[in-house]
Amino acid sequence: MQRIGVFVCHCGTNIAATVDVKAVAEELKNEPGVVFTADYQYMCSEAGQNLIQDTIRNERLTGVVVCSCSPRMHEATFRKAAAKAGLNSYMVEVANIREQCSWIHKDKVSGTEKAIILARAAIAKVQLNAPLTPGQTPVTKRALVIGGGIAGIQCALDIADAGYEVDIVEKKSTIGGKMTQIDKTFPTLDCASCILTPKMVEVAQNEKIHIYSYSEVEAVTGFVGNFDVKIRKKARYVDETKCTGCGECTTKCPMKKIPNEFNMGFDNRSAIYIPFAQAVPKVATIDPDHCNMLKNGKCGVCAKICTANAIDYKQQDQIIEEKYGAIVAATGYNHIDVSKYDEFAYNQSKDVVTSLEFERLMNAAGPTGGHLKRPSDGRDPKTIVFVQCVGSREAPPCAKGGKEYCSKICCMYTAKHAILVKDHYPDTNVYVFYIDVRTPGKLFDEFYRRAVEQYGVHYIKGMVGKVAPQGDGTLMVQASDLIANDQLHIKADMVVLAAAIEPDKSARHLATMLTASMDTNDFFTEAHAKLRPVESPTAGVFLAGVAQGPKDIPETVVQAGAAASKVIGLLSKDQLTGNPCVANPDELMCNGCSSCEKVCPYGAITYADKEFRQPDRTVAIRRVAQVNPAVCQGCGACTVACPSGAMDLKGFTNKQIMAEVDAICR
Amino acid sequence: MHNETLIPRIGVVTDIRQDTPDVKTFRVVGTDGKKLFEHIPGQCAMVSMPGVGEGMFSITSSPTNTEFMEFSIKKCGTLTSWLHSMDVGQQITVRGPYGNGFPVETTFKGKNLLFIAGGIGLAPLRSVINYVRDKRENYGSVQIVYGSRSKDDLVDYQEIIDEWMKCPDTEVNLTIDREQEGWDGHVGFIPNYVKELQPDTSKTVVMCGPPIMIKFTLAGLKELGFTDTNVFTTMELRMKCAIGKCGRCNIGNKYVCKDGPVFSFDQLSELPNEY
Amino acid sequence: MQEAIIKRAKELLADGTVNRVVGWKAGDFAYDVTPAVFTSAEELDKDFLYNDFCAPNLSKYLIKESRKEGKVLVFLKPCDSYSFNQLLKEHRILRDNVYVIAIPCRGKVDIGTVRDSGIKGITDMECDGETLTIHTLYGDKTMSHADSLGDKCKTCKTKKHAACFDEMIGEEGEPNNDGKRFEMVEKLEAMTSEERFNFWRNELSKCIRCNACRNVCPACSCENCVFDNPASGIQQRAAVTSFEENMFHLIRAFHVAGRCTDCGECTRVCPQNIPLHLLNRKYIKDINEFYGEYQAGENFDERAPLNAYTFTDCEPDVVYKRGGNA
Amino acid sequence: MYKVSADRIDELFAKIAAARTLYLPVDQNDGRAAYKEWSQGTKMSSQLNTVRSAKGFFFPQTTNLCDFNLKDKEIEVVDIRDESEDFVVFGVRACDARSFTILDKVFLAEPVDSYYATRREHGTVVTMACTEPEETCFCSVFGIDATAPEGDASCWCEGGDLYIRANTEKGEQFVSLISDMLTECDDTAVKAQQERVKDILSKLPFANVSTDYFEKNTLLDVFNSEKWAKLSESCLACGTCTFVCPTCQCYDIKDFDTGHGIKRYRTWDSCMYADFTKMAAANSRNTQMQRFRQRFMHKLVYFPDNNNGEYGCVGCGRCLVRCPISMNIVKVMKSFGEE
Amino acid sequence: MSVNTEFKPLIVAFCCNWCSYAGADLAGTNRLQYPADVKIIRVPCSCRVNPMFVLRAFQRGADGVILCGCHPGDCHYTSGNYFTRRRMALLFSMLDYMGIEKERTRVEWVSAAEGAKFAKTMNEFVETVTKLGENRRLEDLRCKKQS
Repeated sequence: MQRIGVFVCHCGTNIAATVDVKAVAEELKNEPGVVFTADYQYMCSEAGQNLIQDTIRNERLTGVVVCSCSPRMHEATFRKAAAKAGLNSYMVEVANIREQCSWIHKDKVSGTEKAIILARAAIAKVQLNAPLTPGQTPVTKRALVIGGGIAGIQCALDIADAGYEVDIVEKKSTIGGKMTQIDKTFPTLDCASCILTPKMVEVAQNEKIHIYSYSEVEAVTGFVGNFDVKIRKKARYVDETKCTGCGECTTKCPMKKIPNEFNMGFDNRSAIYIPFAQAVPKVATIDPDHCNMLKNGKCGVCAKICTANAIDYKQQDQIIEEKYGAIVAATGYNHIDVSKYDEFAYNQSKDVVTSLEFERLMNAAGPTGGHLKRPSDGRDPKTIVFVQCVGSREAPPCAKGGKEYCSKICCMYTAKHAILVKDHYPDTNVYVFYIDVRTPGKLFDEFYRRAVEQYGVHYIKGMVGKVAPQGDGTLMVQASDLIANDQLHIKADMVVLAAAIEPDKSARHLATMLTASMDTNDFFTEAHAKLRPVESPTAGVFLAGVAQGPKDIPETVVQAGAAASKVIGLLSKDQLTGNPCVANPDELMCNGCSSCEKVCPYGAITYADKEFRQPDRTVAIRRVAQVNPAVCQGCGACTVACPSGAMDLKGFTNKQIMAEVDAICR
Repeated sequence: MHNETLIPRIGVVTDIRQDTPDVKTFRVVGTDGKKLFEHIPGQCAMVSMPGVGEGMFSITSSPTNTEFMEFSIKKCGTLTSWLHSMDVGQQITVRGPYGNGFPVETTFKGKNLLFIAGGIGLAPLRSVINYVRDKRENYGSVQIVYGSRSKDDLVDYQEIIDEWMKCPDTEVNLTIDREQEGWDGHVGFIPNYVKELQPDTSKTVVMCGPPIMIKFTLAGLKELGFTDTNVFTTMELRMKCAIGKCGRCNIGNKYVCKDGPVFSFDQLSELPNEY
Repeated sequence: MQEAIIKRAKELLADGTVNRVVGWKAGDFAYDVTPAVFTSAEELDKDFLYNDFCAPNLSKYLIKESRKEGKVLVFLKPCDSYSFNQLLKEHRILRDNVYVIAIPCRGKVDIGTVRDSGIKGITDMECDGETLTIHTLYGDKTMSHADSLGDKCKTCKTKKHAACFDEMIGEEGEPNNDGKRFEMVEKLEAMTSEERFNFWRNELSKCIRCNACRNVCPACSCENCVFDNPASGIQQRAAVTSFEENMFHLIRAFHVAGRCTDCGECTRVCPQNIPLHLLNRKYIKDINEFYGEYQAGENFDERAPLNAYTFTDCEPDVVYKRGGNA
Repeated sequence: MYKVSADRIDELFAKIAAARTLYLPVDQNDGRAAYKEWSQGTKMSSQLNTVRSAKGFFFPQTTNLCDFNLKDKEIEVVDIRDESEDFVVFGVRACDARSFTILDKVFLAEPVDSYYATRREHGTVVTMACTEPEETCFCSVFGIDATAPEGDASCWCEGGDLYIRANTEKGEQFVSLISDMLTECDDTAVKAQQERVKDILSKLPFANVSTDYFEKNTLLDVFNSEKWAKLSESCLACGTCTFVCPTCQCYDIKDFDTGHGIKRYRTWDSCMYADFTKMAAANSRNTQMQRFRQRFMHKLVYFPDNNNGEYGCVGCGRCLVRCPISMNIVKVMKSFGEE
Repeated sequence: MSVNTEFKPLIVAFCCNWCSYAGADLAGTNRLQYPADVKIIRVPCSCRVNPMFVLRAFQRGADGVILCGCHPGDCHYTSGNYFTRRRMALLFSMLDYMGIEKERTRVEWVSAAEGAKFAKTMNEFVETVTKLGENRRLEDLRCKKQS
């Protein structure tokens, strides 16, 4: 039984006009546990707060009910006041008799009656309140950025700039990501490398940043402020600390016929390779699938010629364990595989390319030295057809691997491609087939209009039905023009497919490790679509770049910066103060069925096999749920998912809510 | 209309004494200020707060007290927590008395008595000890061995010092489990202490305490030469109806609430070991 | 079938794969079959039974049995296999300690159904395929096998096992898609609200809260049921009012919603013949209609419908929009 | 002995019901029988027995013992008991009739349970002799004669007539209620029926189940038998057997807070339930084996020990029919008898 | 006592802390009237509402129960109201199936900005329940107010 004090606020006339506050205070004297009631002009005033504090001390109150305005207004005020008088903050409840009573009712009789009932509910709840203390957890002042593309790079730089250590884990042998493969950027047409590579160098030179290239996250445990991460540093058979990146080995390596991924397979690389000249770290990597020495033990050329003595065929994968306070997922994207779209003949003709492939064909550092040639025969294409929305905005069931969403960047990069082609080769006929042209963005629509108006690119609203390779090496494009309501047959030399983009396949596994939620398309879900767009629902996990949803480079950089600022905000704290109203499982009741875990949006619930002393003195091992109070946000979804009622929510327990129901219905 | 034992009477709590950190003693009288009913030492009553629960508790005051009844209650569950949060003046409900009680007018009469209690186990013995004190001439020597975890956990410590120790032909042996500042008495567990004390086997023993204490003390007493017939205990009070009907508290064919709670160990030896 | 099962059980006992067998034990009459644990070939020969009367679902026993020393062999009928898989999914059974043999089922004779048809003093029964011969104190009677089935078998959902077994004896069956499973639910849905209310009041007022439905239910596998737990706030021993009668069955059905495999044991064991499965089936039907076909226990990885959602789920007002009778 | 033509039974019931509330077994919509209050048009069931026993007339599943009103620190105890009306339970079988004498030994023992006692005083039990026993019947094992049921008055249905005999004063009163419909007669027809049925009874599968074991062995021998583990292993710990049992009388006492007062209830409970003996501190019967053993020890050992050898079972066979896993007292008795 | 027998329903409204409770506050701030019969219980999220609470309210004498939460997609906890949506759709359907008037139960999504919607919803709901009259099919007579 508590000793409860009830304080009824007049709020000037805001409450007192419709609620007989004196009658309320008088009536509540009869409630069980109530030892004191009072009414006062303004409870939130200093004098009002003093009244509460004095009464707590004088009447040895164990619980306080304030009948006043909405708890959203002054709950914190009254809780602080109580705490000053030595009463646990969570022993205070507010009955909302202003917003939800006096302001909405005119009749004083019913207003007073309702105020009494609302107060009774609060009293019934306080009867069952227990003191709660927010947990404190320390913060490891180090961040992990997963993915070394432009998102990861920007994010790491910003975090490092604030003075915190950052590690970047990049799966490839160099950071840089997709942007390294891009020629020019829209709508300014400045050179992607020129703006990216200085940032890559900056990362390499920043003392606060450590790059784990050719590495992957192996396991993540822990929670906000205290993640324990295992990173697998894959064997590259080259000692990073010794390799000077001179590239001598790559020229001497006898295995030279390996399709070069960086150039989308348009040329070849050797078994030991550096992806491109500006790679960071600029260190050679041996491709174990093609190296003769690693496969058959024969060769060893690279080791012989390496003056730095950096080659190490015996190198093993290394597991690095590190602690982090925050993690940023910036795992990026890939283009979908378009080979299932038979109608576009991607598998049949080398001259049907994806836009990223086209990007390499246009790039000065690319396989053709920037001179656009047909991949099949090296001739200059005279007619190029661009097909938009290949795999984007598809209607379910998306059997060919397409996506329901808009990939967002294709309209703009296609306009860029069209302009670049027309700019370099003005006599080329360029057609763009589109469903809609979407150009929201600064200078985007102007850019698109330039393509149409200035460069004379043929934009045709319509669908390409079929691309048929012809005997003469051309491609017959059959399409419909929806505006002219016409069937078109275009004899093209090249067809460029704007393939949809999708999250990197590694993201799904990573999300599981991070207990971060994903949508049905495997994009990471944000904590709140509008208000918390760079945070994952899992505390301490942040999102940057296309991993969260399709976006272009500036948007990615914006989000990376935003994620960085969130990380900095987190790392700047020495201690994290939790919300004490968290889920609280009763181990004795728990079945370990995993229902709660399934509905927890934060990954706050884990399971442990625990020993229980049975009543017959034997010991039984049972799987039971455990809630990490630092991660739980207190929504209560788990409490209802739990069939045995083992899971309860502190501050809003089953019994408390039922007591409120009972009091209201009494 | 028949009298109905299941319908309780109202008791008023007139005094609350904090005995140990988790034991309080409640003084209860009827609404008319008089004792609710008469009882035999060792008998129990069902104490309840409607809506909270009902539980069986030993009446720890002696029947010789003509003014009130007392219950010493350890805080261990919902009801007891509630009772511990009461203020003086609170009403509760009481029904009883239930159980057989100690054979104070038959078997015990004229005997030398040895009381052994551990922790809250003193509560049911307090009634019989005080009864014997008040009718001192009817009984032989009295020896009380009482132990607890610590000095603070000794129930009725003040009464023991002020009254029991001063009583003629009464020996009080106190012990606590571990050394403690401000304690210059015996330290050690009850079973060992009893063996050290070497009580005379002619004594009739009344024992109450946690099962583990009972088990080892009984073994010790037997080593010393005591027989089951001369050792009595009072069983844990795990009943609901208290009138031998609800089917809960039986040990074999005996109902603790009706046939007990006081049993001699020779009676228990014929019953299943289900307690 | 019984011979093959016993033979295989003996082999697995003999080669040490398992150290005991959970199966059905013969009773005094043909019909009073008791689930039992067998530990030797002799016991199997003496008492093991598998016939048209072995209705009890053995899967729930494995919660305890799989936590004992050594591996246990269990025989699962198609419908039991879903319960088993669901329990696995909820981590209630330790799979490594169980050896599962799937066995076929053609529907079990329900003694309640036979008795309720007015046949008294049943001392023995035998079934040759389609006809059940019933020996009674008052002469022999016959009944068709189909008529003698319990509710759970008359509307059997499938004769195909969930993929959870180590081996199979006999032929795998097929799912039953005759649509009859939801006939009674549909009939109730077509009634007026008041008729439904009266139907359920009439049924649930018979409840004696013996907990047979709960205790036999493989989905009701809680360590401590909310109705037994004073801390739950809804502890209830016996229903005093009609509300309490409703409350128990409503909450029980809700707690097993999306987890109930429709094994029908609740109705089979109800001493008062309350068609409890109609509550569970209503949830199954609603889940199928609202969120897509779902069979609890069928797919090990699939999320239970109440632990999942889609952005486009129907709103709760589907209940009013669906119309129906007021 | 009196008789009345069975054709006039509706008239007879109407007559009884005019004077007393009349309960009798009635077929429900699912074909199973339950005791219901008679009203015009109610037909008596032809089933051998009801699913639930008749004990609920005297020991209902829930009883409101008393109410409490709380205000501040004060408690008001409200005795809500009232003098119940007279009623007749018609068509009780011999087994259930015997169960009342067993329950009497519990509830009428000091201190008398006034709720039960009042109901007993106001209830008249009119029994009906069995003619078509079921295979699950074994009342004869406990010395019950199904052809000569006890009760305040006994009835036989034979050859289109209903024969009635009063056994007690209450039975006489009952007969006097309907005396104008009755004609006095001899017991020839009844005797013939009894002979016929006794023959059937003697051939019942369980007619010769033996209780010897429990008479020849001590309480501790039975208690400590290793058989309990095997017998109890498949028990679901439900309360079906206890709740259909005419002699099970375990109960629980629980308070219900209505929001404006506390109602205290006594409800049926089952010793088979896992939490039956669970208390704040401990549980004396922790395993299902212990609880299973308790139920059968109580019926076959403890109760007879305390009641001059009378068993706490009447052989009605309800638990045999209703147990979800077909474990029952006969299997227990036979298992012990096997030695 | 007055002899006015006009039926005043008792409505229990569970409101999530982030959207609907704030929406209710906004209704108050804007002085939008709705009957005093509605009594609000604050919960962190609509997904905290256990079917037990809904039934409890009916047992204790409520004539209608309404849950309010953030609009789907706007849940403060990202997914809570999606679970609520499924749970309550099934629960209400079951109540309907058992012959409990379905109009006594309702779920409504009310954002923090929708004070007007909150008031409108409550006015409608009170009207609907008033028309239905007293809850008789899911009541516990013991808990009825003694008058």
